[in-house]
Amino acid sequence: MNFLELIWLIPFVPLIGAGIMLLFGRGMPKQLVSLISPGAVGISFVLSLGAFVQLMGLEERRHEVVLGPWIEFLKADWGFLLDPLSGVMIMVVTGISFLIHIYSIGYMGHEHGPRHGGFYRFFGYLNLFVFFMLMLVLANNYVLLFVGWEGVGLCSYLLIGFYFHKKSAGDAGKKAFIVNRIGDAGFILGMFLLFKLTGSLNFGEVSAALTSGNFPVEAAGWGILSTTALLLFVGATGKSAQIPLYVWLPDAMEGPTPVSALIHAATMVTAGVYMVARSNALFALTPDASTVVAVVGAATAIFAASIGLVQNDIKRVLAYSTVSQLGYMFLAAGVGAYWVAIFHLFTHAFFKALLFLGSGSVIHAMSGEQDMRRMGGLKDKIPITFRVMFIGSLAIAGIPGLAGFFSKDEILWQTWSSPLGSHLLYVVGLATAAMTAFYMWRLMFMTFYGEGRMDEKTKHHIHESPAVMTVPLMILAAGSAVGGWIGVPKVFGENGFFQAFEHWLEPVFEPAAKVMATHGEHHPSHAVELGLMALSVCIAIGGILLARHIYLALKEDQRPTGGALYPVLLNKWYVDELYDILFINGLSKGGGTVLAAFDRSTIDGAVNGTAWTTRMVSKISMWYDTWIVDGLVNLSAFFVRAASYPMRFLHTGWVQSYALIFVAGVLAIFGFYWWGR
Amino acid sequence: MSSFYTATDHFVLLPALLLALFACATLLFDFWVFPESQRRKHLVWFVLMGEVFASVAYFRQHLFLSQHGGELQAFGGSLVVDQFALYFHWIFVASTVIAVIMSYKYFEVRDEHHGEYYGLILLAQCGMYFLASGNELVVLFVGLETMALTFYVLVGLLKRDQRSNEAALKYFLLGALSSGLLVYGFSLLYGMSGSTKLSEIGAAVANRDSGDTVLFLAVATILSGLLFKIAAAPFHMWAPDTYEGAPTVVTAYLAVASKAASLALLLRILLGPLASSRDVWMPILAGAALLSMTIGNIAAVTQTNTKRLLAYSSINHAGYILLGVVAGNQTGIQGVLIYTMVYVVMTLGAFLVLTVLCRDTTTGEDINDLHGLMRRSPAHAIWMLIFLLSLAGIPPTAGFIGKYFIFLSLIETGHYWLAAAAAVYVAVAIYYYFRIVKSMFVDKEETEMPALSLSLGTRVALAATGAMTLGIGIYPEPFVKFAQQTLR
Amino acid sequence: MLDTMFFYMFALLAVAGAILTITMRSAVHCAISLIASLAGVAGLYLLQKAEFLFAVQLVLYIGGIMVLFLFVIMLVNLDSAAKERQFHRRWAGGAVAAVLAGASALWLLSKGAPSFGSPVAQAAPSPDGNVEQLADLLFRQYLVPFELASLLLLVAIVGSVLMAKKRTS
Amino acid sequence: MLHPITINHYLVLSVVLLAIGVIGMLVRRNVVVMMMSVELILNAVNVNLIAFSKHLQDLSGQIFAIFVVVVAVAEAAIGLGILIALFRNKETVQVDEIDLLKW
Amino acid sequence: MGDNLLSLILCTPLIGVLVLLFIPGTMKNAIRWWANISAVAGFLVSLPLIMNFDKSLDGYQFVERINWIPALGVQYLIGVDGISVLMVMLTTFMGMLAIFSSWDSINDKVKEYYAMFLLQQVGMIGVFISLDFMLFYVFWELVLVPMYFIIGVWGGPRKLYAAIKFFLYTLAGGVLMLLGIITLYLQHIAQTGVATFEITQLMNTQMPMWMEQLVFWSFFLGFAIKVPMFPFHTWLPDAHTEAPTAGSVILAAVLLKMGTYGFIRFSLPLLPNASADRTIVNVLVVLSLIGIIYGALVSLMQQDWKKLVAYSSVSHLGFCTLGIFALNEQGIAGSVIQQINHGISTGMLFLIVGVIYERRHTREIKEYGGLAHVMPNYAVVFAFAMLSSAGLPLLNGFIGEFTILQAAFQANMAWGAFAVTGVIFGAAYLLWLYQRTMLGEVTNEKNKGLKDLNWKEWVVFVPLMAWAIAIGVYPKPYFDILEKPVAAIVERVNGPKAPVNAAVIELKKTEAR
Repeated sequence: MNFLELIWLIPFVPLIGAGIMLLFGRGMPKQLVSLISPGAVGISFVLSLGAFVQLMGLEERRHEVVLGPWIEFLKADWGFLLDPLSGVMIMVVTGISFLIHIYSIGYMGHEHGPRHGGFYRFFGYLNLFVFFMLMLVLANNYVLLFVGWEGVGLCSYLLIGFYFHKKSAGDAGKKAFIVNRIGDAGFILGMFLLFKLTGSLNFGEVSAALTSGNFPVEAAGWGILSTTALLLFVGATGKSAQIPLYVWLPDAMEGPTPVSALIHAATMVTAGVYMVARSNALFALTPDASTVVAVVGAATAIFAASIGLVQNDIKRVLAYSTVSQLGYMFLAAGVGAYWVAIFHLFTHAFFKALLFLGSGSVIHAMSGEQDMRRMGGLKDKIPITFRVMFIGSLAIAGIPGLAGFFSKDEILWQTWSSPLGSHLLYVVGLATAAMTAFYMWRLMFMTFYGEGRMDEKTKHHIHESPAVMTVPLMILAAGSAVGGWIGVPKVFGENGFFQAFEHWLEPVFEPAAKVMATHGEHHPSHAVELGLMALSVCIAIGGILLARHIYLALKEDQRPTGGALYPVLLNKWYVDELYDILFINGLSKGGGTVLAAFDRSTIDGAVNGTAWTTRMVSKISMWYDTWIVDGLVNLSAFFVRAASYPMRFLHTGWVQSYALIFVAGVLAIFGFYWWGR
Repeated sequence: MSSFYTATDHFVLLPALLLALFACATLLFDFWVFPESQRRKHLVWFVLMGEVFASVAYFRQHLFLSQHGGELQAFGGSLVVDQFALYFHWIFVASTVIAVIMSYKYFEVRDEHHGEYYGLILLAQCGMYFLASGNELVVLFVGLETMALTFYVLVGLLKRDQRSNEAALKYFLLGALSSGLLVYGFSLLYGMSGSTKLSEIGAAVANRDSGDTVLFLAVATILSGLLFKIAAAPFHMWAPDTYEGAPTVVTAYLAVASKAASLALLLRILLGPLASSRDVWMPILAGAALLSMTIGNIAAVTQTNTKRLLAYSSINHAGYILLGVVAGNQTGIQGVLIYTMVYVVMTLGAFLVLTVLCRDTTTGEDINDLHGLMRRSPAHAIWMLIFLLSLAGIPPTAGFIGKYFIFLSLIETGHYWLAAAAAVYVAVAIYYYFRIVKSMFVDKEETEMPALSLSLGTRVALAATGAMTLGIGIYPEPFVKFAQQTLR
Repeated sequence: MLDTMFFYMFALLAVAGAILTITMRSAVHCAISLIASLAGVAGLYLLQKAEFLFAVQLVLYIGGIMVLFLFVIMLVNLDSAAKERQFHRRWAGGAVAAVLAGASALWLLSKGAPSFGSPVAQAAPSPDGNVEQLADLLFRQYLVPFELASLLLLVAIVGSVLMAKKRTS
Repeated sequence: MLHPITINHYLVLSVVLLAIGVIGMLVRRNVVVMMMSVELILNAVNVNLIAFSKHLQDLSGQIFAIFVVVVAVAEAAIGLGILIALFRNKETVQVDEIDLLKW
Repeated sequence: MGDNLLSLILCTPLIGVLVLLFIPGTMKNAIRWWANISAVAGFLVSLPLIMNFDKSLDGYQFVERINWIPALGVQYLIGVDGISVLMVMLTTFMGMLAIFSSWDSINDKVKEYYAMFLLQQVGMIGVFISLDFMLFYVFWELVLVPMYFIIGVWGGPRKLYAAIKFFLYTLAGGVLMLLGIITLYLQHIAQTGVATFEITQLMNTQMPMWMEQLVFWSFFLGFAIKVPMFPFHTWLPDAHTEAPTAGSVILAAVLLKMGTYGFIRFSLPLLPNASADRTIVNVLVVLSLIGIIYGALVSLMQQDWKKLVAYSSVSHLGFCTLGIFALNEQGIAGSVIQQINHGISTGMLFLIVGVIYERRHTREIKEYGGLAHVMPNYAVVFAFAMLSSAGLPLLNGFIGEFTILQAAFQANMAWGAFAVTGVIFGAAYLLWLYQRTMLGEVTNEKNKGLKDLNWKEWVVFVPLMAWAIAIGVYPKPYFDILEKPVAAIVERVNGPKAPVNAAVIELKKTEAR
């Protein structure tokens, strides 16, 4: 069986699943749904595995399947590309998805949507998501990638708003979609510019054109390439929740937990990273743009981590953690270490999915409670969950031997040593690592250790999740534990297997590597590398210990408040408020009268400040439309009507006035004579 | 001047003779020949017979002209029959026939009987005959007065109706003033040339330079008289009052026939003797046309009396017609001719519907009387819609063809701004025409009104005008050809 | 010279009569003034060798129309009508407009007067006037308007009877 | 003072009569007097015509004048008829009281 | 039949009307049946057109020529090229669905309603197949009257205002356009001595630039009002809001396309120099951009469901005109495709409003909320339409919008950049609408018992959804059929050489391949 020729089936099988679910799922029993939907993803996974294995056997490690033309003039075909990068991605996507589908059978089995039968709908959406995600990673051109790109956004919207009876869910979904669209606008423009530059949007052709030597490295100053790269990056910031477009992701936690795990942690949000990696030929040519990527990544990482320090909602901690980790990935990509970015993506997928699903299990056990302040002491009551979460937390904290350690440490090292990197960024990364360790373990301690703080009724209900949920957790835990060993730092010696990941991806990042090579190699000493590694391990352990000290040893009233910073962090650096102040209150004080017209209730409905500026502008536009544009039309109509009366009233009924006008007419003709000559 | 009354003279004058004869006969028969009970019906048939005879005479002239070409002069050049005159004669015949058919039912409803009415209508047509065929100032003047005097009487025909009296008086007073000025202008023309024949006047006028003040005075006075007759602003003031007060059938006849005849006169004079002083009258006409369209359209916007509304509409159409004269080239004149024919047909049609509406309970004059017409009598509503669309100039109705030629000629001669103004006013016009449409199709009548029943004659007339309106619009070729041939 | 004197005399009569016509309060007085004016014009006709017209003016106008006018005045005249203001309130506007128009016409005529040229040399006036020539012209060249005038008069008769008669039923 | 009378004198006289007639039309309230003003106007025309006729030694002016007189007669007859019809209904000959038809 | 196919397509609805007139007004169901049969027949006879259309040929096909008014040079000259064939199909198809959708909603004056609708079909088809300018104009104006009645008689509370506004606006534009047509015609006569309105002949007319621009603006007024472009758009919300559902659908789906079609068929080929003039292009593009953004912004603020959709039309048609005046092949092709897309998506959106309006008789957004609970299928269809309208990839909207954006970007990067914001706003107003109406709890008691879609409504929606997906997934046939005519237009406007882009990227070395 030639799996390589069948790669187009990988996305389409879940699509069929989605179709069956959404069209006929309503009448199906749950068992059938649980069979078809995960089954479809399972088939995808098998196909992916087969293709992946066959790809390994190929000389060139690249295989394209073109089904037919789509938008011809953009050279955007129904084309699918399997190369090492997409190979990794499909494995991650189908694998994690499959596990999460299984998990969801248990998780959603207890939950009903707002109307009976939400179960099938959930799986339909989830399958649809997998379809789009696979389209995204398997596309052989930017436009088809964009299909997936938008499609996953849609599914994200649908799934965030799955509990659509909740207003907050609807709001969050809309916010996600619109913020993503802002990014997409940049992405679209980036694509156009790329097309303009290279005459194609096919990955291979673009890459070939960029590396053909016709395009010089834009080392000094901004050029068209940098603009292109940055526009694409704007798209990535939207999808991957980077500053300033990260605001949607924390709110996205309104969705069911498996969704958070799958879409908002493991797969969709990494699309931006994937896309930047896919465009490495471009980014490599634009060091300044790459620096922007790195800086934004680093900033997002520390910023989100700092917020994560104080959140009390278990899923929100993980959400900010995700934002932070994505920042890491961009940091890596920005310094030119694309494979590391993908590597972190890979490991992160395991442990973040694990953590989210674990938290889901916790929430499940807690009858839906998400506030960590009402948890505690769950260690013994839900042991399996606790154990897998424990592994995940260690992994993300960067404890050596676990997946997170290898990838994160490689990022920090590359940041330090890459010609594009800088020591300042390294420091930021390190600080983030410390915070990560702290907040993750804060979460662990608040949840699983100490006294139970929940009410009696909830306490009574606490139970371990069924096997259908715990088994995927365990598989993921295993992945989190050992997944990093295929990317062991070279300082520990070079061995085919231990550097498998880097070598595997080499052909994809060859264009970037070529350019990077021109910067000149410099080899910092192994000693430095080992020293830094030790430093980061210490820092991670320090973070864990600090968390233990504060949240386990100290009583609640003894805990440091964090001073003035605490409320700042708790309120997410007041970004949402800042938007509010900037765009709403400022204006309301300035133009109070205009704002007075605003309906308070609709202000509440505003999702954030940007939307509000827009709405303000649109209100003005509407006012303008009603009173000025249409007003002019009506005004002229009014004038015609108004002029009609005097003309009618000329007819006074009095015949001599008519005669007078007659004579006046004659006079006017005479007048014309004088005027005319 | 060798012979007193030649065969040619007879041939040319015959239609007028026939008309006069039938007119006199009608007047006489009204007294004693026809039995009282069926008098009206017989009179109508008799008048129609007269029209048939006249038509035969016209047709013979037509045949003669198409065989021999050129024109026929009679009475030493006092009368002339050419295609131009014949064109208008046909219009007069058609409008008279329809007016007579309309009248039958109308006067029955208004409970007025005047046998004189039919005679007078024929006499008016006689006057028109001389307006279109006259080639000499005295003939034209006396013809004009014959027609005008007849109309004064016709307007005042509903003697018990104060409004009718008043309309007649107003029309009379203003008409007298205007014809006074007109004939004053004629006297100046005579003074300049020493002749009353248009051709000789033309020669004399051509010898004068365009800045000549006497010529200007003559043109100004003549134009004010003529513009009055075709109800162009600022000499239009009589029209709404007269249209409103007159019996609806007379209004219709006045709106079409009188206007067409006066237009024939206007064209005869402006394109004949005064052709060389085009620079003098063209701007005046342009101004009058613009003013007419403005006043006609804008004043109509808030008008609620349908007859007044149609009066404003006719002022507006006078403006469009004048634009064709302003353009003045072949296309323009052709446009004027086509427009006139179209105007006659569609205005008669519209008035026909209004006449039908006139019942014991309602005068049919207020726009509200049309409420729910679509439900009461769909056929009428649809015919009216077609007439209104045509009045507004929407294709594929006849009105569009008329406007098209006007636009064509204006652009051809470079009068872009006039064309644009004329175009914009089409939209304004739609506004008030569609108030009628709205009234017919959308509004519901407040009180139950009886369904309309129709006499055969009205049906035929309605069908004829409607068919013409649509026919000219959809297949204008023969009509355009006809107009072109007229000018050759 | 005599002509000149007569001209001014008749002209004065015509103009004065005209002015009185439009200013006298009573309609009867107006009618009488109009007769004077028409008589003045008739005199001018005589001066201009239009004897036939002179006769027509006297007989038709003064004898015919004015009687008609007076008749109507008597018919419709209420004493109240005579007591009313003879001018309407806004008479000044009308007068100014008409005067302006007249002045403009005068100005135009005066500018263009030379264009009428000098009078054509006078043929020797026939002793019995020109009525014969006139008749010849009227029945030959102006036969059509002559016949037409009969129609006009028919209209006038029928029309005025129609208008003026009382409704019988 | 007694210069010869030319055509111009007649023309001026004619205009003056015309103007007076028009003024009469415009200012008098009595319809009958307005009709008299019409007669004045037509007379002005006749003055013109006769003067031209003399000036040009052409008789057609006189013919024209005759027809003008005829028309004046007819007009007066019709006008007075209309007036009587109106008067029967309205009992007034004051023109500014006749304003049923307006707007 | 093959020779007179176009006439047959044109006449089928007309025959329908004529027969309809003989059915007594009281037999409502018979009238409905007959009207639907006529509409379906209208669609069926148009099928051979697209099947037999040879897209590899230049020029017009199925041409029929009869001298109509030789005195004026007017001919009954009809034919189609790739652009018009798509428009004809859109018309017959949407007309069929719109007529079917009125089955239950129109109970008053049924006969008149269907007669008007079918008459309007005739006018619209005529507009798209006329190759004689005067014939075109006649059909152009002919469309106004039925639409006036459809809005004015069967419309909402302010129907008369809306109807007359629609009529006046478009008529004024049309008449001014007529002046332009006449100018062109006269110039042609002056140069060749041939009096004709045949557009292929008129193309040979040379005019001085000022005159060409004058004519362009006169055409512009006619077409831009119809489209409608930004400052002329205010008739649209009123007309759409007040019209009955099917009226709105046909108005949005077909009638507005007459304007854009006019630009493509007449303005560009007949006035190539003026159309390529920088000032004119800039003005038109700026107006389009304003329309895109402004329409979207105003949509955001609407409290009336239907008005929101109406304003979104302004935004979408801004894309269409933008594509046209990008003056390159993708732009025009994209514009045509977007026109079809807009017909499908906005048509669906109006039908959706109609469905709920029929049940609740209000269009106030705040009256609704949480409808997804009571009408799940309806919610799904709405979501689909919304996504199609917002330009989600794999649905139709994306293809058009994306192509246009690319073309605009190709012509001038700034244009593309501004236009892209429309994509964001597009998502914003639609999602917000969706949220306000479909999501959340059912707050209004009156909404609790609403029935979900019935089979008649499904019958209307399903073909539209299928078509939307078909275009989104496989747009190649559309691009193919448009290729020849669009290339001809672009060549005419830009000259035979490759189009010179406004912004050529300056590269230090050789240009990119």
